Amino acid sequence: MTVSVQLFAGAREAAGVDALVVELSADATYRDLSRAIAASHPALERLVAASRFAAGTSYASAGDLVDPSVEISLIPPVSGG
Amino acid sequence: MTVSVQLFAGAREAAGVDALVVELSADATYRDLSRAIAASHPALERLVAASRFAAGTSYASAGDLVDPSVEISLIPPVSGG
Amino acid sequence: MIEITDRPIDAAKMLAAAQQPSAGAVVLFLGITREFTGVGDALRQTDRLTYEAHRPMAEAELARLEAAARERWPLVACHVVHRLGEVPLAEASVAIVASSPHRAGAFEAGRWLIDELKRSAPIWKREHFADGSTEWVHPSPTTPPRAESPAR
Amino acid sequence: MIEITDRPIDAAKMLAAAQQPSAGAVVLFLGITREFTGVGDALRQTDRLTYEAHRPMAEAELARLEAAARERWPLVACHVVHRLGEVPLAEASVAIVASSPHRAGAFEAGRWLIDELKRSAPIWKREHFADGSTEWVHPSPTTPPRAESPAR
Repeated sequence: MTVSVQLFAGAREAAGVDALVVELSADATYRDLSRAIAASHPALERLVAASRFAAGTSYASAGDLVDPSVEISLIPPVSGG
Repeated sequence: MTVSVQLFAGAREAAGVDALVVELSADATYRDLSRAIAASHPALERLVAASRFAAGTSYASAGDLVDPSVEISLIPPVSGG
Repeated sequence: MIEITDRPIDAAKMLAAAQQPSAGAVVLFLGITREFTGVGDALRQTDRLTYEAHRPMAEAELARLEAAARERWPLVACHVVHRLGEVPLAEASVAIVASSPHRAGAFEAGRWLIDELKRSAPIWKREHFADGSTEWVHPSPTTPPRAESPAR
Repeated sequence: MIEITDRPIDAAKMLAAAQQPSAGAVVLFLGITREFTGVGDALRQTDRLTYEAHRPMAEAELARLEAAARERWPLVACHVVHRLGEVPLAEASVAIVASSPHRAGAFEAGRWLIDELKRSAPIWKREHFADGSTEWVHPSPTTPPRAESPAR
């Protein structure tokens, strides 16, 4: 499947784009997605390893299956407040 | 010695006066003052037992000698805030 | 800075004064007049509170608390104000603002200052209940130190 | 109530709204832009901060935090606001107000809300230093959960 991943903050800056398009197997988890991004975008490798993913408006767990029907976002370590 | 004791809040209300005049021996402590007030003003007996004294603008300890040259106040349990 | 005042407390002004660029966190506490105290059959409705103080001693005591808080936490602003006289429902009888580089200091100092003020400042509250009765509040010495007084 | 806004936060208005007669205590927290971070040779001067969020997710996350705080403490008012975009020195990027019958609830809820917001809300800060350089702040995962981020 093809998934689009929204980027924010330092991840967007490092990648130079607002979103990534990643090709994954149908049973891929967010852990697989993380590895795929690190492999295809070396500039994001360190930040992706420290990041979480969101599916829609909730955090996803690393072991969850990636659902391409919801908006997927890469959430690098947060610094609000 | 003769000391004047300022009253506040429920103590003033119970006594019906703004200040008490108490006769004490020259080496009296605040503990003695407390007992003298309880004996001479039964309406204050319970509240005085729960109160502290102030000498000027600081709390006095029960064992301190009463100094008639500073203003003495009876400080019933406080409820500011 | 400390203040005992007979007028309404301007909390917005205190807050603005505490927002200094050397601070990263501001905590403001207000103690306000609560309408209902107690529960069940003991529920009582308050119409207003009045406060009285041993004024020079209360000023000295609040200044001591400010100095102690500034020793303990790296505070930028520290302002403690207590109002005397009549305090209507929902209005503030006390306001404390503390600002510090990090939030822990501002929170801890604010909490410590109100706890200590309630323990030591020679200030007394009189309840004016909706039924017309009044009552000076003198918490029993058996009350645990951290327990809340009836109207806070 | 929660809000993500692009405009300055009106803390005085939030404070006034939290002063309800069923409350006895109000705690307001402001996180403001601090001018200097670090110490010694690592001291850096900030000119301003800018904030960015995953906006719908940040709104959802703040709403979850408000609901969780209301379950845990008997809050009267609970209002969490985060500002996005440019936040000049000494202005608030975040404001949290909690009011409750007793002060313990208001203090604890206020502290818990800012701690959790900093842990989970998808919001990012970008430092704009006085020397013209900029830097997105992504705290290292080795940072202990309660440690302070560089600019707070």
